[in-house]
Amino acid sequence: MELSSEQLLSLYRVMLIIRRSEEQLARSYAQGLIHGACHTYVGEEAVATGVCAHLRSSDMVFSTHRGHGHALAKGVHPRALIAELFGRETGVSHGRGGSMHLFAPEVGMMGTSGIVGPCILQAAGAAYAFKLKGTDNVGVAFFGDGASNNGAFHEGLNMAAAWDLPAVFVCENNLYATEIAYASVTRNPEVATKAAAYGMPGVAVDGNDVLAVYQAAGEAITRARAGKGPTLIECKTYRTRSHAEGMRDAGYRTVEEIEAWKQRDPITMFRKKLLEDEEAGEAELQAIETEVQTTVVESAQFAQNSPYPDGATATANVFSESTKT
Amino acid sequence: MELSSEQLLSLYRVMLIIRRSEEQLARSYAQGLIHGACHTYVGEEAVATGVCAHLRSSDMVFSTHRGHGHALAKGVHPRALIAELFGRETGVSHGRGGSMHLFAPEVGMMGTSGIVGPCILQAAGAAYAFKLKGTDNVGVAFFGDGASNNGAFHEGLNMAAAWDLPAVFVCENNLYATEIAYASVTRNPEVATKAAAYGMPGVAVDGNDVLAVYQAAGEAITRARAGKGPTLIECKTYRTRSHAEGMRDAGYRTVEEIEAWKQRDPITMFRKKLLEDEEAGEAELQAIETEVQTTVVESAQFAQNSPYPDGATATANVFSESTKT
Amino acid sequence: MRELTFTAAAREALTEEMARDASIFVVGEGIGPRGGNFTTTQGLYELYGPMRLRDTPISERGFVGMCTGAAMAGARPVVDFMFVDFILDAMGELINQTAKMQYMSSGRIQMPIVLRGCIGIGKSAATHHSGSYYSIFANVPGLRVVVPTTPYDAKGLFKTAIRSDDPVIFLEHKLLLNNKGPVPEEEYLIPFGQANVARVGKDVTVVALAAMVPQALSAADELANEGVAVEVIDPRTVSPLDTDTILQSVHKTGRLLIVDETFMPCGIGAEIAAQVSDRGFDDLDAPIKRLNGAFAPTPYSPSLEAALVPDAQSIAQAIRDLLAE
Amino acid sequence: MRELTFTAAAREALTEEMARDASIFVVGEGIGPRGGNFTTTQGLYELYGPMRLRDTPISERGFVGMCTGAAMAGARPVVDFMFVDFILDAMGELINQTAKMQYMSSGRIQMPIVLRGCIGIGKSAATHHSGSYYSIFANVPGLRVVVPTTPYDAKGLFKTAIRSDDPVIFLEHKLLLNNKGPVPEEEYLIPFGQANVARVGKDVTVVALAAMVPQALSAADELANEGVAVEVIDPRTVSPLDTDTILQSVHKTGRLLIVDETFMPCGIGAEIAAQVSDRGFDDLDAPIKRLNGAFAPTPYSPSLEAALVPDAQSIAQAIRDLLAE
Ligand SMILES: Cc1ncc(C[n+]2csc(CCOP(=O)(O)OP(=O)(O)O)c2C)c(N)n1
Ligand SMILES: Cc1ncc(C[n+]2csc(CCOP(=O)(O)OP(=O)(O)O)c2C)c(N)n1
Ligand SMILES: [Mg+2]
Ligand SMILES: [Mg+2]
Repeated sequence: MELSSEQLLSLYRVMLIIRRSEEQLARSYAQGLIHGACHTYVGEEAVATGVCAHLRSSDMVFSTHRGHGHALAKGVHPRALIAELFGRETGVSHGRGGSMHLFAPEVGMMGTSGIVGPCILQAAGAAYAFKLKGTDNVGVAFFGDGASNNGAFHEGLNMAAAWDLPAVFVCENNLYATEIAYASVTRNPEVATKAAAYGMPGVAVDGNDVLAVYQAAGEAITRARAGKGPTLIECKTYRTRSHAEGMRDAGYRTVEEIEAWKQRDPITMFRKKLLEDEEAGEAELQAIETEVQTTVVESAQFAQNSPYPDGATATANVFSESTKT
Repeated sequence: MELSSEQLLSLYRVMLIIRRSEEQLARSYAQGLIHGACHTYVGEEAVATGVCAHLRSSDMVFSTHRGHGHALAKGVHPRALIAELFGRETGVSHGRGGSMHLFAPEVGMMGTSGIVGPCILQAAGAAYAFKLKGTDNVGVAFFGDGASNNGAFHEGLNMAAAWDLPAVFVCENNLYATEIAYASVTRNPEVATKAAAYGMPGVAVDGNDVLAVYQAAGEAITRARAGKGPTLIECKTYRTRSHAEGMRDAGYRTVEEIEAWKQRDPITMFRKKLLEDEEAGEAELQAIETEVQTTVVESAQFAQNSPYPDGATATANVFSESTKT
Repeated sequence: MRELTFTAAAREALTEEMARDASIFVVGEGIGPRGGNFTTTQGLYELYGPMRLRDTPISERGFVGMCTGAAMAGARPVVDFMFVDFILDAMGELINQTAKMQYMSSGRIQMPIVLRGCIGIGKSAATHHSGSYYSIFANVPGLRVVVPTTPYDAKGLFKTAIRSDDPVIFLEHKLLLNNKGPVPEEEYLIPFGQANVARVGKDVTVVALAAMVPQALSAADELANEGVAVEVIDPRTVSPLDTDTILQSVHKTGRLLIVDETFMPCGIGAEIAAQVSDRGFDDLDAPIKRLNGAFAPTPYSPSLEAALVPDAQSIAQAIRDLLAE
Repeated sequence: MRELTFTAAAREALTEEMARDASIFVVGEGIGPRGGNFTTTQGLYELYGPMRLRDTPISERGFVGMCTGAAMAGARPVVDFMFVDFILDAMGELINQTAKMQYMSSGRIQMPIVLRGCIGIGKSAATHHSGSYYSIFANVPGLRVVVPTTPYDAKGLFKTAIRSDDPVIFLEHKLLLNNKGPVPEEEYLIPFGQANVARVGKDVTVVALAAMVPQALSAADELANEGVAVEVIDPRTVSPLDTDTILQSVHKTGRLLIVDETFMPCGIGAEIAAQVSDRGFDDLDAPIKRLNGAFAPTPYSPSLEAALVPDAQSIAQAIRDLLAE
């Protein structure tokens, strides 16, 4: 798939939005502005960016505990993300969710989950609904290597394949589940190969190369929209920060390993490529960087100036308005 | 593995014990002597027989709703099986369980389950305990093709392989789960190939050939005892009776298909082979057949003459004696 | 008025609603061509085909999660568990996803899903096919829990369930399925949270659910001969629970017995007793009594099964004891 | 006496028991070299290695089923869930297998397994990391359910749990983990089913659990200034439940308030109220009152979270209202 300079720069901008927002959240966490957990996506930006670039707001994304990047790439404004982690009414989930419960159905961001696994099933289910209605939308699940050992992976992929559902399963294999090495909890650490058990195509790509992800996602999504069924995409990537803010960086993994992956930073590599291929000039890129930086700083300001939700609303929406008794 | 005539005749005898017991249960069901469900093993006798021939009573078998054959092959007397389905105190589970809850830990029959899936996990767990204690025992799970689509299969096989547990997973692929064709609920109907997802060896054998099953099981069990880890064995077989007594035979499957499989009856085929290879003479086999028939008829008599459990004992053993308060 | 069985009445509701709304689909094991293990979907596959009557693999967790996603995408799934016991493998999806989705999305996502299954002790179904679990579901915010007793209630409540935008657990007792009763031809819906006064009386209030209602009614007949007028109340839905009707009755009778086949600790009987011991305290002339099935798994043998469950005799005795207080 | 935190006290119990009994092993995510997300196993991996401190994949259902099998084979597993919310994916194994195994095997198999996890609302953990579920576990025959409040109770009850031959759910409230309290050097065990009278008083009985106990005690301090003597009872185990101690207190005070952070419908507060409204009816001078957390999922934002849960102020007010009855 050929990309225009405009499209290429948009990919760069989205990755940068994610990176700067995460860095902002890390700082805010250190300042005590974030009340709960905070799992950053630093180092994995190319995955959400390359996949979501293909999606319409009527396509649905289902994500997991490390979901900031997915929300931003799907169209959530950093303002709404940061305000949510600050626990404010202006947050994307109105302060109900925090880092692990990000909901923006208006842009097709159908939620992140504090529980590992369900997003796989829900993406298959949305795909089922699309097929039932006869639309050409797709359901996309983002999840980690750790989720691939969970029964939800097995049951979800098997049903999606059996019924040719328009779903794409994106596994972000960052080698660890919290501090557990993937290779220590499965004898077959090649996630993509597990698709064979379901008669589903499985592809592995460099998750730090946004164009490789874009390419693989494009093929899978085209296939899904055409009614040809689901695909499993394994994106080999790495989180260069700790599992969650406040946790240790190394110990379960070597400093050398972290450094080696930092050398393959998806944003730095892509920036270099844009310049080499003369898709953009230094000035152009710097303009984007400044704009993004400003957006994120203003977003943090906005979040901090936003009110906390009214305690009286704490029990709203347990049941549907239509059936409130 | 070379088998003595004695061993071969023992295999024949065990298959026959299962067949005659099941036929007796089918008759008893029609007579209204069985109070609950009754899933027979007719047509699949070679699987339980070929596998359990390798097991000691200190090895543990975990089974599923279609478990009569596993119980008998592991050493439960037909008397105790039939009495259980008749709901009598002399039953293998003292009338607590019926067809789907057969417990005889004294011979390593650790239970059948009315829920599909758990036996896979429990066999892995017993294997974990054996490894912890340093014995060379094995945990064996019998389950159907339907169970292979369940999350328990995925999580159980993955952990067993990751930790080199001495477990053997025996999938009885009889092509249907109740009336659902396996090929209609998975895009990859070759169960054995699913082992690759876990880096575990997977072998497919003719489940109607008791010697083929014996061979494959022998290799897997030897491997497990030697600490080399688990194996998945897919036994391609067929139940020639309905899913459960009282249900329809065909409709979801053709009469021709059933007939074709009846032509490959594991007991008839093995009997023929025994005569051809001159491992036994007609008289010898008839002697076994008469003895088995007598045993089963006497067992049914015993069961019918046995008392029902005392209602006052209905709440015994909810908690352990050691902690009764 | 014409008479239908409980199952036929519920099936008629499903049939009418599927004709009304093309976004309704059913999933389950054997609900397609087979028409459901309990004939819950008989004849519907022929009308609506596989996309709307989807036979599933044995992946209970998987298809609950899938249907949750489908509901998020605007479909209206009906999950047919056959036996509700099988829902336990899906509790994580049900409690953390399905039930919480409306709250987590601050009302932007609705969850119109019906989860139905057969409950109850009887017919030697044994412990893996005799569960009810409605008291557990009643402890989960976001769920509606329906336990109909008559064919009339089954149809009217099923229609309300399927039109509800909240997740509804619809529970059908195995001993009621073939009971016949009057069902109007013309459409009607029964709102949730409205108990049915099954029999009017002034001396003592008996609250009973599902299969205990007919038992309580025959106990009431027996007591009538002794000159005691028993009022029998069937809550019909345990969440929401119609405590007002119960309180009004206790205001009149001053005496309350709650009969529940399921386990006592933290059961629906406890909730009713707690509500009345608070809001109805001044109306009580005697201690509140509960009569429950034994706190034990369900045994297979008829002699043991019968010993566990309240019946007309034990209910009548409990009423006499309460009147003697 | 020396003081330990709740977590250190429970860890000391585990450490002592693992030294005593080589058949004890622990499974969980990060309980190996990491020493547990809540330091529940800190230092033990160095002593006992991977077979006895097994880091698992994210397969909650799988390892609960596996540990059930291991217990059947004579091992004594401890399942460390980190957050108990994750047990929901294993409810099928827990309820239908683990809890029923002793009954199904008519006492021939024991089930010495401890399932532990962090519970409770607090620290903006949000709705997937704030569950407690002890009222649901209390409705399941075959389970013991332990909810300690003090470090002293945590150690003494953990020792009883690990030596029990019944399955025990051991629940540790996140707001108590770092509380310090006196713990004797010498060994002691606290039997199940013995409530702790945390404060003696004659005017009103308050039953509270876990994090509500300190809140109830400070409410009692407040009321003391108003001349009201509040008796505070901590059941410590909800199954078995020590109703006698509660009844004795109500016999003295005539007034009962049950404070429970978790959901009201069919909760442990309902069970206590039902027991007292039956066996303590004549002792009651006022309606039985319950004060529960709101019937809603747990929101993230501190302003919403605080609005859901009872605290010293709301408890004090509830006591005043009860005294005014
Ligand atoms: C069912 C469940 N079990 C355990 C956890 C605790 N937990 C949170 S994140 C995590 C690791 C997830 O690893 P992976 O899926 O690889 O995603 P990553 O964090 O590496 O992006 C675990 C175990 C959880 N949230 N849900
Ligand atoms: C978790 C669960 N879901 C559904 C059922 C109902 N059920 C009983 S047997 C069966 C089919 C099992 O098929 P398979 O595993 O292939 O074994 P087979 O009966 O063919 O031997 C089903 C769906 C069950 N017992 N447990
Ligand atoms: Mg990972
Ligand atoms: Mg089968």
